[in-house]
Amino acid sequence: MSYYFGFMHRFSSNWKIFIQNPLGKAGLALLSLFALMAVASFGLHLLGPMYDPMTGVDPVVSRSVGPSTSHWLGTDFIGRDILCQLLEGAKIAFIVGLASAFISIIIGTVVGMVSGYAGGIVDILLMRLADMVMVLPSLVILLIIAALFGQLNIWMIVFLIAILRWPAVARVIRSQTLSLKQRPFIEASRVAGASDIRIIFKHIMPNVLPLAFLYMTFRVTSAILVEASLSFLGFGDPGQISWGMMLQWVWSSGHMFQAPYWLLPPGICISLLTLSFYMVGRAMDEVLDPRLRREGQ
Amino acid sequence: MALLTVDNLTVGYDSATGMTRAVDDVSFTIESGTSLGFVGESGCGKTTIGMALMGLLPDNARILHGNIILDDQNLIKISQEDFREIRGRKIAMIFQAAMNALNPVVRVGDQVAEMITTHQTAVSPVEISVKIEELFDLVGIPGDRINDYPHQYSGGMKQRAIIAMALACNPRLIIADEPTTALDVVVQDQILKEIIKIQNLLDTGFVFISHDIAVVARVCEKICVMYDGKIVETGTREEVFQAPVHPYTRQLLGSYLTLDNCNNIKVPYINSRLGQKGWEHGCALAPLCDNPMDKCDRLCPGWRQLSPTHGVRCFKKSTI
Amino acid sequence: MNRIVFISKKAVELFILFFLILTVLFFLFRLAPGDPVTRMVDPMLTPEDAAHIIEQMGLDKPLTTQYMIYVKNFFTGNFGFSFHYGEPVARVIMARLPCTLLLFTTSTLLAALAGVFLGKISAWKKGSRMDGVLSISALVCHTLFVPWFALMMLWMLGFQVGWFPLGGIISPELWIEDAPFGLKVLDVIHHMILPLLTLFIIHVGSYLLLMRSSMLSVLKEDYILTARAKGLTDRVIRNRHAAKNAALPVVTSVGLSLAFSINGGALTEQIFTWPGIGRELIFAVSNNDYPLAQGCFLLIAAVVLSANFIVDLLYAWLDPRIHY
Amino acid sequence: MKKQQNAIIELADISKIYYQKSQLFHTGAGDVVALKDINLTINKGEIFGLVGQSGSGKTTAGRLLVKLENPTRGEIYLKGAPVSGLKGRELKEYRKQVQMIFQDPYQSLNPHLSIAETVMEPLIVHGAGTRESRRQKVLDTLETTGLVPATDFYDRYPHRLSGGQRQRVAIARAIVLEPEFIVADEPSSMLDATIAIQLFQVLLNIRERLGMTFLFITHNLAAAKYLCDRIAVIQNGVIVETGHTRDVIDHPSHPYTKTLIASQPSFDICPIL
Repeated sequence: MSYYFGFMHRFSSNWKIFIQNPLGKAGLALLSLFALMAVASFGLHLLGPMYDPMTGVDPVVSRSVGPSTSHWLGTDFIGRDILCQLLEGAKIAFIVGLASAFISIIIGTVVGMVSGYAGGIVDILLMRLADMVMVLPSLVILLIIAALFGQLNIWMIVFLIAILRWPAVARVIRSQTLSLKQRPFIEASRVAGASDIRIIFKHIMPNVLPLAFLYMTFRVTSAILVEASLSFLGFGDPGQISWGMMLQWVWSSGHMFQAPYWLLPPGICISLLTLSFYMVGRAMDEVLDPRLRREGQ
Repeated sequence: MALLTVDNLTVGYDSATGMTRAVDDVSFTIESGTSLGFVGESGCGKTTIGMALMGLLPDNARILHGNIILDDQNLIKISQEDFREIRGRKIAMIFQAAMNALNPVVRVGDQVAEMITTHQTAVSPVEISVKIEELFDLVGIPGDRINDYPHQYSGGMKQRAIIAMALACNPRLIIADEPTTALDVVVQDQILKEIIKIQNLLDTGFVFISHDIAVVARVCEKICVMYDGKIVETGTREEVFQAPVHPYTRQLLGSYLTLDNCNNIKVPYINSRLGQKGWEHGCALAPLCDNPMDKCDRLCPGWRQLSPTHGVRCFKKSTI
Repeated sequence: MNRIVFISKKAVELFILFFLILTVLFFLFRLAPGDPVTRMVDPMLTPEDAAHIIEQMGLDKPLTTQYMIYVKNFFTGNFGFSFHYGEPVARVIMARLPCTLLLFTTSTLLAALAGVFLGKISAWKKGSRMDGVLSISALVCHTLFVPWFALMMLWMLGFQVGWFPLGGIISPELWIEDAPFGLKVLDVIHHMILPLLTLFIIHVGSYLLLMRSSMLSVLKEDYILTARAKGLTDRVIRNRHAAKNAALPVVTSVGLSLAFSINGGALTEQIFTWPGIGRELIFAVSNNDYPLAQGCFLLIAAVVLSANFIVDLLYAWLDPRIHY
Repeated sequence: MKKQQNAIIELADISKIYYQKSQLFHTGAGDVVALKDINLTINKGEIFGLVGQSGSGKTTAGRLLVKLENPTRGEIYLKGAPVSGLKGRELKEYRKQVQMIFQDPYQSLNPHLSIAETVMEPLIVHGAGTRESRRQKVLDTLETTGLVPATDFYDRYPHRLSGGQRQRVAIARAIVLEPEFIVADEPSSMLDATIAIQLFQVLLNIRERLGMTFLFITHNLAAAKYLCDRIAVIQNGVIVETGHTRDVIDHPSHPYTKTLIASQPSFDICPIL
């Protein structure tokens, strides 16, 4: 219980520094905007079947036209509303980014703590594995898997990205754990008779969690980008509209030089959303104890 | 004319709670060929004085007040570029070797040579290598170690190399900030002997900064005792060590363990309060004083000169 | 002696890693739903040709034998036949490799040099307006969505302004005609500028950010204070004492960020129809040309691993403190 | 001085070698011999000083005693019982009796735990007492180490404390289980002289009140003289001289001890102090 208070105490004082940081403020503002978009996508069915991002075709248009009063951002090549697709895409981006980052952070943190604390052969094996996975280009792997196993659904994609993206986290957490392990307060706890499990979860975890959260923001960014690239190349989940897929439609239907109203919004959204997560991460990075960062490298 | 005169130097740090004074109204002078020691516990502002003299205060620190006059030149008033010219050439600094004070990827000899090439443009490479050999010989590093990297040196040798670097341009003033801290007693003893030898050899002014009064006692003729940014007592070595007036000086001396005094150590009053009191409301040392007066909690004691060289910041008249 | 031990250790590590990747790929191809034979043998072949390939790859033999043949084939450079081209995969990808290496190494080197230089300036002037502009632009570059950005470049500089061709590596008329060599080179450069610029802008940001943070932590080191106390000029402190040390960690991260760069490289090749390995891989995957996909993938893995090896060697050579 | 001649800790022929790793062929060239054939006996109730420079192996000796590391050769006895093979329950039981105070008070407290949690951890780990009794025990222990009033410190976090106060918290954590034997590894080397002397006073008080035995590891001969009943001088992993503190310092026999004594800082103090 008092651990909780300690955490909150630190959290609130860090929050004050964080919110003074212009990067953090701008990033948070942008993030809230995208979150609003994602929430708004749940209300699309209220507008009627014509505004369904996947199946809703405007019978009057049935082709790509520019912005109008009934379609604020215009329509795509079969007459679907671009704004609705954009809102739906925000939802998918958040799901993909957060879910996959969360999984890779959990894997990375556990592997990093175990590897660093256990040392020896466990450490060597886990870190060699991490090295191997780390140098693999995730998009290329996903392409090969998509080729072999056919269309991947969105949860499969989330899971695969997470599986390919934990090593960087594990490395940072491991080096942090290694330096913590040498700290006398861990040794003091061992001398006091504490078990390894207690030391890992009571002493090491609270000290590495801030770093794990920091890395989560970066993982969100890379997950969103990889999913969007995959969709752009036509290997995304065909049942879900994502921003990458919107770009794929612009490109493959040959509208990229004719329909800037269609080309611009999804690209800007992807870039801005990843930018805002990144800005939040950078701001957190500056708030966290600088010593944490140094040892993390 | 003194080599260095510091008048009413006040340095403040910007912090979350406003401006805090690390050095508060400090004045002293140094003649050529003499040495002055600053002694005090961690956080008393002694390192800040050294950095102010070097013009190397961190970005969040500012000189609020005062003058630093070296050879008729007021260092507070000169430009950054002029100050850079002075650093290394007229004022050199000996850092603590336990710090990462040498660049790990540059050979030690090159790091010393750099000092010379920066300040003396008309020297040939041969002259430089001769000069470096002389310097390394002076501080006692074997000549075949000149081209090693710092990680190949022991702690004592790094300290010697740093001293060699400081001497490279024959500076007028050398500031030594905890030069022997973190060295073993035996090595510390060797380094101190080296420094005393150099003091006798050269006509340089020394400013010595240390938390260890025994070190200061060995190398300095004049001593300033500091507490929380202010000098509380200053005098010659004999005055401060033989006839200390300020209760804090007496406490520092009385609690310092040597092999000879283990039986008559005075244990200072244990103060378990959180944080320091500061000088705004009375004497900062009142909570630590074994016999404070009533006014100590209300008024900040002024400076009293007991002799031309001996001064103290305390209300108490008697020495006992 | 130590250096040789270190290098051979790294080389052995590299070899084992590559072997693992090779093995995993083998099992992925056999485990995937569907008949492995149809995946490795072009459905358009005559039965006799098909039987020959099945024989050659041992597809009718037990898994262990297949694996042995697979490994042997790999080391003798036999990657099978591409369905689409009807040519040996090795010949197809070897024709693509120079294009990729040309684009990729040029953009990586340029971006690394510029990024390190700008990162150094940015960290040195921390808090200034220039630092603000540089680091915000670096952030934007780093988080740009590659295909979209490439499309924008194509649309604006290729389509709207018409300064650059819309794709390919060389104009067809120059390729066919026996044009003078110099003209060919100029034409390739003309074709390369857009993809190069795209990759450069995407990568320069991350190198800038890396160098900046590395430099900032070096500037807090005590030996920088020593250098200032020596009265060295700002330029000497910045270049000789800070930047040299700060660039070391950047070197390592070049290797680690290669995976990231390859994703971007493949997408860029795809959009600018640059005839490289990445584009070939995407093409192979889209057209179910499995032998070609496998070949491209293994080549990319080999490139990534050897680049990491080079980075390790470089680091060992640069840092005198390294323990072999 | 009253001396009970019953040994509490014995080191018999202890050696510790750190083998050079990451070599293709083991040549033994890079191996570091931290301790070589150490024999020591520490008696109940005494403060035993282990004096040496950095790198002499004195810290390694302390770490072996609290079983943070294991000796390469030799055996340690606690009250006559060998401790080398202890595992699980027995090791936990051993840790109840042997505790340690670390050198750096800025590193030895977990910044995420309050003072109460830090000091209480040994009690929780060993399942000692009830919730209420533990709280009382922690408060009492904090008072013993001079952190008064203890309630002021109970819920604080280490970052608000000075070095001396942190080190007292570390002492409280070491003595809260009332162990028989405490290894104090240079507890004062990071502290100012006036604070250090107060800390020594705390250690002396604890010995007085709780009858604990200490191994005091230090590089400072004067501090050893002030605190210790007996000392051993260690150089490069070998004990060169051992005996009653006064005998060793007043009549050193080994040349290294003489050098050490000659290099000790000293100054003429005013007669009135």
